[in-house]
Amino acid sequence: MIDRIAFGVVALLLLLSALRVVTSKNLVHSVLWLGLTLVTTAGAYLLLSAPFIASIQILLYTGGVITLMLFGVMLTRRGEDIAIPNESSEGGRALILSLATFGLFTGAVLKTPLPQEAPPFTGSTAELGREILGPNLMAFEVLSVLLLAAMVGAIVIARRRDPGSQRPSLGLRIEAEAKSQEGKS
Amino acid sequence: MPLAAWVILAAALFSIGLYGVTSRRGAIGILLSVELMANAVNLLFISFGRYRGDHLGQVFTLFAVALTVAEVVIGLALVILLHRVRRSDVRVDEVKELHG
Amino acid sequence: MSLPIELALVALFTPAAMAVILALVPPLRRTGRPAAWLSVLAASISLGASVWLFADQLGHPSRDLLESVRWLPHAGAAMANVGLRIDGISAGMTLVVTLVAFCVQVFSLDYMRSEPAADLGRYFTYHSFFIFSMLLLVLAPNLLQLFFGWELVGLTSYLLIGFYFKKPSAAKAAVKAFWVTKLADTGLLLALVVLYTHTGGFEWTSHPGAEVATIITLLLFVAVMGKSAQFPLHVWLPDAMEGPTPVSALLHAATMVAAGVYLIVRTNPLFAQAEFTREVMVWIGSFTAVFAAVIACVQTDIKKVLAYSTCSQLGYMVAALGAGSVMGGYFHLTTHAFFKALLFLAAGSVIHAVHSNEMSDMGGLWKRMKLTTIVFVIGSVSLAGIPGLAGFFSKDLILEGMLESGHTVPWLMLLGAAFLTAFYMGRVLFTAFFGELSEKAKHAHEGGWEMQLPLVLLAIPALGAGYFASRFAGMWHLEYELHLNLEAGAASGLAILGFAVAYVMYGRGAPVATPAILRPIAKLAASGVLDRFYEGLYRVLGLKLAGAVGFFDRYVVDGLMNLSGYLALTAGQKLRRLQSGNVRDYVFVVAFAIFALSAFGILR
Amino acid sequence: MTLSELSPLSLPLLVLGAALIVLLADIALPKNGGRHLGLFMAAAFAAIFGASFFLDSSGRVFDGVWVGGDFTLFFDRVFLLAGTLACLGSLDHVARHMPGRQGEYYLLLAASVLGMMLLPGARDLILLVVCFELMGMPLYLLAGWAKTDDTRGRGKNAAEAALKFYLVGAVSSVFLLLGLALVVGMSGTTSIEALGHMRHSALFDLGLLTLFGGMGFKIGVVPFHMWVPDTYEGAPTPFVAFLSVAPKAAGFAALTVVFLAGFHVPSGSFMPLMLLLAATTMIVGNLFALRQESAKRLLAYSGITQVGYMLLAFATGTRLGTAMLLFYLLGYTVTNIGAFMVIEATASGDQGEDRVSDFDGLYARSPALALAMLLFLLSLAGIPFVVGFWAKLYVFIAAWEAGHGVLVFLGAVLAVVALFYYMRIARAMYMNEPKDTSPIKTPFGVKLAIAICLAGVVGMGAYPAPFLEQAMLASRSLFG
Repeated sequence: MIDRIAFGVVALLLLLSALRVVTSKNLVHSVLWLGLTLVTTAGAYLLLSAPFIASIQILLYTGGVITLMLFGVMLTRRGEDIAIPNESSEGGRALILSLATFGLFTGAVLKTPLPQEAPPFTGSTAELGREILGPNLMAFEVLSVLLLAAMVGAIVIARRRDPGSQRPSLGLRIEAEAKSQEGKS
Repeated sequence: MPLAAWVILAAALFSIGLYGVTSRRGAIGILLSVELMANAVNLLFISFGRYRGDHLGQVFTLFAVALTVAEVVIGLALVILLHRVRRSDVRVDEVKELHG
Repeated sequence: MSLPIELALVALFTPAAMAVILALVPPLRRTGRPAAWLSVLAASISLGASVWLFADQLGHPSRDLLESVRWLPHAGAAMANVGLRIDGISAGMTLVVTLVAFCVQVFSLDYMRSEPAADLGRYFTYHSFFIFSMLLLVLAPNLLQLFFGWELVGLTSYLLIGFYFKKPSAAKAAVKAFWVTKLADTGLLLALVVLYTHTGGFEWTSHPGAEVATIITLLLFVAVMGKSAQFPLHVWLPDAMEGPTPVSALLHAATMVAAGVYLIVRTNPLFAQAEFTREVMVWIGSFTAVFAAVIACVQTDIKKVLAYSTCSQLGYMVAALGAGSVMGGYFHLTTHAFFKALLFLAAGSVIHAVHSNEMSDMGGLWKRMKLTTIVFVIGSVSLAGIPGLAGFFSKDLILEGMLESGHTVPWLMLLGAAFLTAFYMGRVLFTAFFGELSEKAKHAHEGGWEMQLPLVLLAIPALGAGYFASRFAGMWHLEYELHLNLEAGAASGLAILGFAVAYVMYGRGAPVATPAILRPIAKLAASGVLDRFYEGLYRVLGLKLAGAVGFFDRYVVDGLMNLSGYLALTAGQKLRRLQSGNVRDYVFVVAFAIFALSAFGILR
Repeated sequence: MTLSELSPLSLPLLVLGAALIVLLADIALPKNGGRHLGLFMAAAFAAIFGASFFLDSSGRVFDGVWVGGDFTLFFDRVFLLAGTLACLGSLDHVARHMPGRQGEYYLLLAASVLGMMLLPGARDLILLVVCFELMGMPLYLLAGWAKTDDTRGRGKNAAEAALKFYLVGAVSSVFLLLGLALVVGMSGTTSIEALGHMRHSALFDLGLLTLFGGMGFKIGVVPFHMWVPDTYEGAPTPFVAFLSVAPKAAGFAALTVVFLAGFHVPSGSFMPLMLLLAATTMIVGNLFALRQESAKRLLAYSGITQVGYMLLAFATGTRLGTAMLLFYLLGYTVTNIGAFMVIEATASGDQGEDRVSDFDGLYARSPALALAMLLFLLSLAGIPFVVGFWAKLYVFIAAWEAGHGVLVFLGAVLAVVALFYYMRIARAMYMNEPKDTSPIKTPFGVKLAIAICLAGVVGMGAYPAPFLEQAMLASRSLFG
């Protein structure tokens, strides 16, 4: 009974916060709502006897992603206003699609025989660690290369200017600006 | 607690994310929604793993989290890049110089 | 390697080498006339080798040589070979191709004299390349290599039709010819696929079973319809007349368009297994023969008349092959190559003299151009099937085969076409060569010796090739003897009648003496009875019918082809709006597609 | 574990080594040393390509998580070839347009190639998805690599191209993960070889199709193709040359491993869907290509059409069909990279705006480039004597044998339609007057890349046998 209540609370929180993420008018709010969703998911992981993943979720994922997102929001805003707009449009077709996807998913779930009760949990975090560095060692190594590449690339891309290039002189920039204006009109 | 409940919960989360992805105008808004979807997938991994009683779901989730974070980093870098060259908020439906 | 193989290699690769040299050494090509002469030299070497090869083959009529190398090993076994197959069929065709090509090249030396040097070099480069491509097709030992030659020939045709590519109509015609034949070539490609999957090879001697053979031959026939201009894929041929006239003589009359017919002859073992396909061929061939002949009757451009005439004669060949008369189809292919090339070159000579394609600008050329008139008359009479000339023998054979195989209606259609053939050729003769001297023709004169020599060279086989029919037949392992029976008489009679009608309608007031044979008709005509009768007949049948058929051809058949192209382009243009540039649409489509795929997969 | 046990991985490890050298050298070298890094990377790719003929790279490592063999080797060579050509073609472009970012450019390229090379050997879904992302993520970044303060606005378009690529890719990735979650969740194993014996259920099937959708993005199959033309148009041309072939090959490698070696789908019921997608892809690609004004977009749509043919080969699910798919990919690689390199040389950057009209009179300006482009176009169109013909013919034969006659017919007819837009470029090159008669200066690297591609297109067209045999071997090693 208690797990049902817990599930209900987690599910409610998850869905509500997720809905706010996609409907909130203020981008900063959206990010914060996403933070709540991720934290609640960690709670769900605890219910599913995955404490290690839950801690990873909070420490790395929630912390990392939310911080990054906030940085992104701040770096790309135009005005000084704190209320950064997060608009939606063409919600109609999006709603239909997501409802249809949900329906399809639910239909498939109902058609598939799934276990009613979870077996007693026996695993431990140590086992999990062995699993990661055992058969999945190679994937782990490849992942490290990926992270390295992503980091290097992201830094280069987000860097302010190409450091090797000369910034064009003011005159050239004005000319270019004028040209692009001409092109537009 | 039947597994189906968890799966349907994940499906609902995924669908909400999908709604966001297809309705948000801002690039960061879309990224947030993608995160929702990825989160739903992770929940799915963990639930399946729990009901089978092995670590597979958790292992997969760890990898998925790492991949998602890398993806977010790249995505934000690109958003910043586009913001710089366009000098505006990145509303994706206004970014359509390339078309046809 | 035996002598015939060596000869064939010489015939094949001399022009190829010349084309490569001219293509890769632009300074040489841009010299113009020296390049042209080099090309003619290559063609003459090729011709010499072919003559030798043919003579050698005549000495061993039943010889069937195959020399090939493995090319594409496939799972241990040879998937395909490249090589040469030399037998009576290919040796004969090699001679026809090289002879006509040689004549056309020599003719072009004078005809194209006024072209800029660089263009002249380009022109002869294409010509050398064409000989190679065509011989590659003719000498192919299997369908795959034949396909290569087929494609190359199509490419050369495109280049040569579009030779005056700065002229919009020529560029358009080249593109059209390219599309129509290319679309039809799909049939050949698919035939290759089917043949390979069912027999594990590209041999035309294989026996894949009646049903598969029907599929393969139908696909092959689609390709033939394109290349050999059978209804409704004939629309490109009249337009192809935009190319220089010698090109029309070589490609669009004598050799390339005959490649389709040659393909059927070559793959006859397959066609022999496919009764349905042959039935289709009989009907399409006969219909094309009549249809094109009707249109030819109302054309005013001399080259267009000849172009439709070519369609019509190709129809004869296809119908003959459908009726099982391989000898008839192939023999007509040979004789037609000679007299149609002759007609085109003679027409070229006239066009060169009066600077116009329109027959109304000609007239009375007999007084200015004796040689051209004589050879044109020879060609026309041979084409019409007047007894004694080459065309008579082959056409007679076709009509006989048609009747023997029990196709009475197609036989009647072909008879009708024979009448029309004589009529439209007579029409050309009487308007362009006899009659009043027109303004433009006043200063006409014969071309140089380069133009006259090929005319004479081609006139000889156009006159006499028929007498060698039995020898040729021996080379193709066939029997041939000439029957002079009622059917043959009917065709000849109709041919003479056709000329007579043409004379009555167009030959009046001709200052030349009326040929003796037509004198009674002329007298009758003078009475005015026939006059009115023919006038009425002509108004109703000639103008109205031919006009209607021409309308159908131009606007319905041709129009449908243009329309499909237009629709595709418009659709492409309209569809581009779907690619809005808005990445949210893209994401939506992706998500929707995955949803739809999943839904389809699960609910199925 | 000893080092010798890793010998099947020697080729990817060598690439990793080269990438690390580039990373370190980029830090150590003065800023203008970037060009040498490109040369080094090209040479390294070429050397590893050569080494692939001497090193024995067959065997299983990490308890069968990764399997080397003829199949892997075939793809590794394709990727190494593409990598070499991309580096060569990029040398000048990168040095000119983004001088301060050269080392990282080649590093990311190498990382992507590394991911691709590991992909065909992966027999574990976790490893597969990590490799898949290692291949994909550097590509997003490279697409936006243009100089951002370019006064002519090219940087703008590159950023847009990259963002679109990224957003569609990120969504696809999530779907890919969703598919994996369902498949792994229902089956309880990540071993691809073990998946074939799983009982199908609605959720499992849902996962399978979602997985296909997620991967379909990479190969640009309709309707997952919409990012393709926009990204190709905006991104740096030498990179697009790479992007247009290598990820497609890798995507097909992954699809083949998962769906043919893993799920044994041919016996399943997904083939009608694949065939439907193949037909749609061929038709849509063709129709959109007809009226394009940008040469890069035109080739983008033409590439989509080509994917349709590849998908047709894939959908046969047979050993022969897979072999033909591999051969098609190889031929497509040399052809398409070559074509894009010609665009880079003639109509890109300083030379023009990638318009089809920039090809006007190319024959007069540079006969060699015009001839090369003509041969590439003929190969794309499937005309005899160049490799594209064999590729199409063999795919048709395989598809006909598998009983997909209707699609073979469709494909053959559409190949003729495709000629229309290929001929547009050819006619512009040979028949139109050049607007600008100055001869074209082609950088050495681009020239070399074009020459290699040309040798491949003509060589494989004249004598395809050894390449076909390699493809057969590769296919056999996968199907056993």
